Amino acid sequence: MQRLIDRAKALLESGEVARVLGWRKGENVWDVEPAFFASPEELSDFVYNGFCGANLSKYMIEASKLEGKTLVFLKPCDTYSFNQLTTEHRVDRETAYIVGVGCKGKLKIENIDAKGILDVQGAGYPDASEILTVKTLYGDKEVSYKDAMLERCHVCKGKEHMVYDELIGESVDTCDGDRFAEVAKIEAMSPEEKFAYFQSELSKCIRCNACRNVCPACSCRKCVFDSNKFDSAQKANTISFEEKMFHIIRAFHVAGRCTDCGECSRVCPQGIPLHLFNRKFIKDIDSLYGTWQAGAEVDARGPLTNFRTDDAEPSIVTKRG
Amino acid sequence: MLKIKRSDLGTLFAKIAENNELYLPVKAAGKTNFAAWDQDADVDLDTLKTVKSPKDAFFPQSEGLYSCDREEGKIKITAEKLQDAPFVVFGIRACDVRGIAVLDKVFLSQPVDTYYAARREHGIIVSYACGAPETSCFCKVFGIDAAQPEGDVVTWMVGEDLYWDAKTEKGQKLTAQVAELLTEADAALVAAEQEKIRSIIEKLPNSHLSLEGWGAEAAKTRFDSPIWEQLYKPCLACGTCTFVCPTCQCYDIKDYDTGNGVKRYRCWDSCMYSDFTMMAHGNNRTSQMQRFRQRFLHKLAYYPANNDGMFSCVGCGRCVDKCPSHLNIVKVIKAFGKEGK
Amino acid sequence: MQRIGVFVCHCGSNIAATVDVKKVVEMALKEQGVVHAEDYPYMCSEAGQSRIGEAIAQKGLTGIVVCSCSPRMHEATFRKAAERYGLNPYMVEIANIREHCSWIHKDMAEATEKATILMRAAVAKVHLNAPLQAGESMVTKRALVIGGGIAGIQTAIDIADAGYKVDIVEKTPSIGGRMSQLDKTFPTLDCSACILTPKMVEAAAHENITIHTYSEVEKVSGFVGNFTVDIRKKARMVDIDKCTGCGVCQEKCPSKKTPNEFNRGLNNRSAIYTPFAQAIPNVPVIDTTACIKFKTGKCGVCQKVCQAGAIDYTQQDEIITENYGAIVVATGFDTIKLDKYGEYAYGQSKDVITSLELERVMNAAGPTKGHLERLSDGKAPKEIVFIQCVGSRCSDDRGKPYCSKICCMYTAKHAMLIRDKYPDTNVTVFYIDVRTPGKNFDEFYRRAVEDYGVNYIKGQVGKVIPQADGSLLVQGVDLLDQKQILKKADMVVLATAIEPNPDVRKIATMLTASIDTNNFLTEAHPKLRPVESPTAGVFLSGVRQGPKDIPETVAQAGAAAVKVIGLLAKDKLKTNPCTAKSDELLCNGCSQCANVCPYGAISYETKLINDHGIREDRRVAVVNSALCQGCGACTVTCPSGAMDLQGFSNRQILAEVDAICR
Amino acid sequence: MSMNTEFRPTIVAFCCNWCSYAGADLAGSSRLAYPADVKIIRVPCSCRVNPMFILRAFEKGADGVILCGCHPGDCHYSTGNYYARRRMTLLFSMLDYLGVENGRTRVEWVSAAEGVKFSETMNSFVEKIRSLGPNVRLGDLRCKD
Repeated sequence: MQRLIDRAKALLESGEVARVLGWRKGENVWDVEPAFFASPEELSDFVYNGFCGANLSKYMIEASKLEGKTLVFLKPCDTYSFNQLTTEHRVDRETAYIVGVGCKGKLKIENIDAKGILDVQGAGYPDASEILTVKTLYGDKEVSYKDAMLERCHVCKGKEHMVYDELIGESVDTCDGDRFAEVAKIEAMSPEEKFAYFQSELSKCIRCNACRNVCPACSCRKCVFDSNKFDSAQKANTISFEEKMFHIIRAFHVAGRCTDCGECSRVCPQGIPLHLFNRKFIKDIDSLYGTWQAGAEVDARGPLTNFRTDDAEPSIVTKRG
Repeated sequence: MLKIKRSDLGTLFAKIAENNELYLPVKAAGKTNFAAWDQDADVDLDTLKTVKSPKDAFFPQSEGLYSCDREEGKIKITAEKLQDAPFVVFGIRACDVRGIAVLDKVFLSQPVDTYYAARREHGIIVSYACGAPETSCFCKVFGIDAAQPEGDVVTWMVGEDLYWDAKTEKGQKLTAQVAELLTEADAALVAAEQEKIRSIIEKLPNSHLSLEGWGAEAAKTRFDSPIWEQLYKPCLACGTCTFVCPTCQCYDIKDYDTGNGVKRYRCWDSCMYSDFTMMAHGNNRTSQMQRFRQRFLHKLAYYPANNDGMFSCVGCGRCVDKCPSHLNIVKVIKAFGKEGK
Repeated sequence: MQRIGVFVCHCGSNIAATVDVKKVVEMALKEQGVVHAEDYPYMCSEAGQSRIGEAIAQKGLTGIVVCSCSPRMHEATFRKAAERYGLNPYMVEIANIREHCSWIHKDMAEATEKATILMRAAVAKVHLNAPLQAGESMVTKRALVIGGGIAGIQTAIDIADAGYKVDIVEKTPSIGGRMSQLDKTFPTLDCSACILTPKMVEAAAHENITIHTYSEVEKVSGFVGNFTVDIRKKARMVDIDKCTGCGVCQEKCPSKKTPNEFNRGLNNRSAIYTPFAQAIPNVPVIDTTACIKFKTGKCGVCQKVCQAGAIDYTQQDEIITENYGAIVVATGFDTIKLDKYGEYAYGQSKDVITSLELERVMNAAGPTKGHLERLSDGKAPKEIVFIQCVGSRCSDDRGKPYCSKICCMYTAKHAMLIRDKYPDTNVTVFYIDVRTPGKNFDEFYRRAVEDYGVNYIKGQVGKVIPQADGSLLVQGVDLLDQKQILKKADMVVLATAIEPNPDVRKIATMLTASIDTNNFLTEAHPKLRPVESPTAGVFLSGVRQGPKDIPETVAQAGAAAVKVIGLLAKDKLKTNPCTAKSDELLCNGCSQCANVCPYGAISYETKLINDHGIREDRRVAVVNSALCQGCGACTVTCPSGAMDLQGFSNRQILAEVDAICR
Repeated sequence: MSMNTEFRPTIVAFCCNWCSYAGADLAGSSRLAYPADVKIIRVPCSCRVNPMFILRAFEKGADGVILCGCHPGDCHYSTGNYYARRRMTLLFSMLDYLGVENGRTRVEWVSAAEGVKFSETMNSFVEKIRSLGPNVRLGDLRCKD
């Protein structure tokens, strides 16, 4: 972490960058927040630890409009989002100085099943330990780092940065799951089971739009669900159809653009596994149109703005059963 | 003081439901929220905080107001039926009970919101003391005692018994309906439990947050502070904080075209949204900083200014837990505290 | 709020016999905004149309719904009628209650109910219609033909004859193209040069034609009627005005080791060269990669020997910019590379050649002065094997999936010519199928077999093995006799597949003309608009569009010319107003819409936008309404709904959906 | 054959102007009957159909939605139906994933010359929807009273 701060200080002091986009210490080890640092002094609040799950790419949309370069710290998975935003002209590569940071898997405080947590020891970077010691109001507890990780880290795309100016820090492979296992499990259900499953998950939705607003692919200046263009403006659900409509359309709009960064599921206050929508499209795209990873390269033409003359017919959905 | 065995709660709920609609914390798809009780409901009294506050019971996220239908070339307006049957909300925590008091000041003052008033009139609050407060709790800051909530009936879980204490006439009526299931109990055990709760609350990291400088005057002294510009930056402009908040009360009124007519409904709105208070000429708050500031000054300055110094934050800590960017009112209060302004 | 009039047509009894038109009128009057409804026996008649006029005048209608036959039939009629009576033509919608209702349903109640719903959907749509104005754009009366082969030459001559200026841009030093490399043409066996050269001369001499040889299109912008094109005129190093074409420089040039492209590399040429004797212009160019003067600075022989003083080593590439109303792409073809076909020993043996190389061998101006001889030892071949479909009709990725179309015929031609000139030389042809559709084509092929004794074997060749004695062992199968064939040959000729010139992608991208999986340019419609590209103002001529022979090429060249003339004959173009339009306030500038636009109609601008008080520079999509054809692909790609299609807007279609489902 | 003679479904058919709408016209002029449950909306091209339109139809009470366009390779705009094909494949797959009966949506390529195919397609689609019964999983209850 000190290396990150030192490098950021050096670049700020040399004037090469005008500001630093990173993470700021919170009240506790887990409530770190994305933050801009304008001076070397402010960097004393900089933090990089296991709770820095937030993908900073989307903040670069606004940062790209500012004078001077912004130093942005991106984890390997965040770089896909950055590339996708570059492809869509939403961020300007020239205005970013990208420091690729190592990643040993990111934690979700909710996954640490303990009451009254005061501190989580062992979540630091680069010295993340395999066992976290959780200090709580009601006594100490040990939790394995892996068990406390975000879902996305178990199916990590790999620890290689797709875009960077320099790299700092080591990464550890955290992938120990099949990315499409959950989707395949649902696909194997009967229509009734599928419907019941999604109905129960989506009925929790409070339409807070956290999933949309955190999503680097949902970068619309004005979402169709906030505009009158389709008579589709919706603020809150009145019945379950609207949640379904919202989540289907949202997933469709990001299909082929979603990098599977997992931010939607990370931020959902109701713990809805929103990534299951996006990953369903990714799985379909991979199997029907060839493996595709949004953001792997800049200016690649996404699968929904492309075609082959011998693409599968929509009836494949019925045939697949 | 009365009590009932924890294992008999199912019977109690069934008994309550005989005469009342019953809402209580129910776990579904892994999360606990207030929901209507039925035999199959997975009642969860252990989770301290439901994701959404129980304000839904009195001020639903969406509710119909009236509908307009075309009939023989004329428009027929049918108002939505007001709540006219008793209902019980069981298991509301002390902070959330205070949250309802905050809403009362808004919706029950003139002009009275009839939809809300009808629900308040028919709703019975059974509050539930907090056995194990969480790190994010800071209700003490607002003078709330998690060990002794307000409410029509107050309950405590001590060991394997639920203690029951009716406080109001409504509460006594409800108690009478279920009296056969309750037995007399020793209040001393409750007092001991309260001591335990209060001692934990003393140890909570945010229990001694200073509110100095907040209140009506903050609207003037802190409106133009440069701190806002620093604070708001991580805000995603989602509505999570407002929708989990027990006191946020802003709503939008919308029409739904059914094809045969229009159903007018209202739904929660969030001051975090870019189209909040959007008018024909545009928006009076054009930046996220302004919207962000609005939310906190409303809780900590405007509301107290209009309500005898009462804050419209109750320290439930839901926003502390749920903000995707880990922004929250505690950080805001502390940021100004640090500056000593 | 619209004031809508609904007109229900009886269509004699076509509609009225099944649909209760009075009931539809009655239901229409209950619809919001409908202030007038009536039925009439024939709405399309003069009298019917005047009913619309009357209602517009008396009731102040702002929108019209005609419940009648298909809009494909009479939408234009009713739009014109509305315009005649002072209403914007795009305020008219048709409810198709004949083809989609009365003609397919028998039950009157059911048909009437459906007709009512279709009427409602049209009324709901009209509520959201907005007056649209067809735009106008000027037409630059000059055409560009890219490619100076027979296709390009013919197109240019036809356009020029109609009185319009045409420029030909040809990449090589001379016009003439592939046809100039051919010896004889099928099925008449007349000399290729003899029929091509007059065309070349005609084009060069035509007052309306300007020829830019040794030039390439660098950049294209604009749209139908208004293209702006940058042309790079490569430095020839020879002053085209001074040169007399005497040829002395080429004789004296000491650098003579460059493979001669015109002869397919079968012999060499000098560094200063004209590709062939009849070249137009007959002005050489200096190949600076081969020229000693350019490589070492020492030489300058050509300059010394040039009496006219035409050699100018200081020439630079020049970019000229011209405006055109129409562009014809006629960039032709080449044979495919054979590096994936090692089994035929092409490249291993000099005596395995492609058919196009054979053309040069047999041509009097070719490397062997027209004598059929082996390139390895100069001996006359006694056994020649032709292998058909080399890279054509190929199922793997070594070759092309399509039939190159011309090979069967030119092979018959070659076989016949060889047998005619060298009767003691045996000719064997291995083929998959012999395809000879075309006037006098099959007769021609049969003459080769019957009169000239060419030995056709149905079967494929597996391998050609060069032997130590210099001969070639051909291993093949005879499918009809079900036997293996081992044949010793002195020469093997490969009927190599043809493909569009490899610069295809560059040009297609510049023109935003789409290309298919085989790199042929796509037609606007494969059957009904075969010489037009989907990009308005871009036309196709020759093999660039698909494999074809000379007569077909010339016919298509003429057809393309007619389309160009039809376009240039107009002073102004009316543009379809049902085009896409982007809402600047909602646009993200993400470029996804441009990816799916088949017409290249969407570009991006950075603009100062005032979004409800927020002023900032934003990259936003701009639709060129002259290019947009209104398909709507962009509207669905746009996640924010910024892109919408006028006349078929999101809200209009949703209103129809709502009306049908309610 | 029909299992549910009482049930009259609402079916929305989006037809591209150049092929399928003309195919429907031909079905009409050839007097090739199909049930009146089918209501056609004309769009310039199959690529104009937004998934939102389809969900909206279901929301407002449609029981089936079918999209007809030119055969792949024959699109009037050359490539529109290729994009539509990908979009609809993914959308239909998603609806299937959410437990919506996958027979409720269909894409069929119908040329201007295929009046018979148009009529047969509509007959079979209506039959399918009738066998599935009313759409309850994707409708908005507010529209049903």
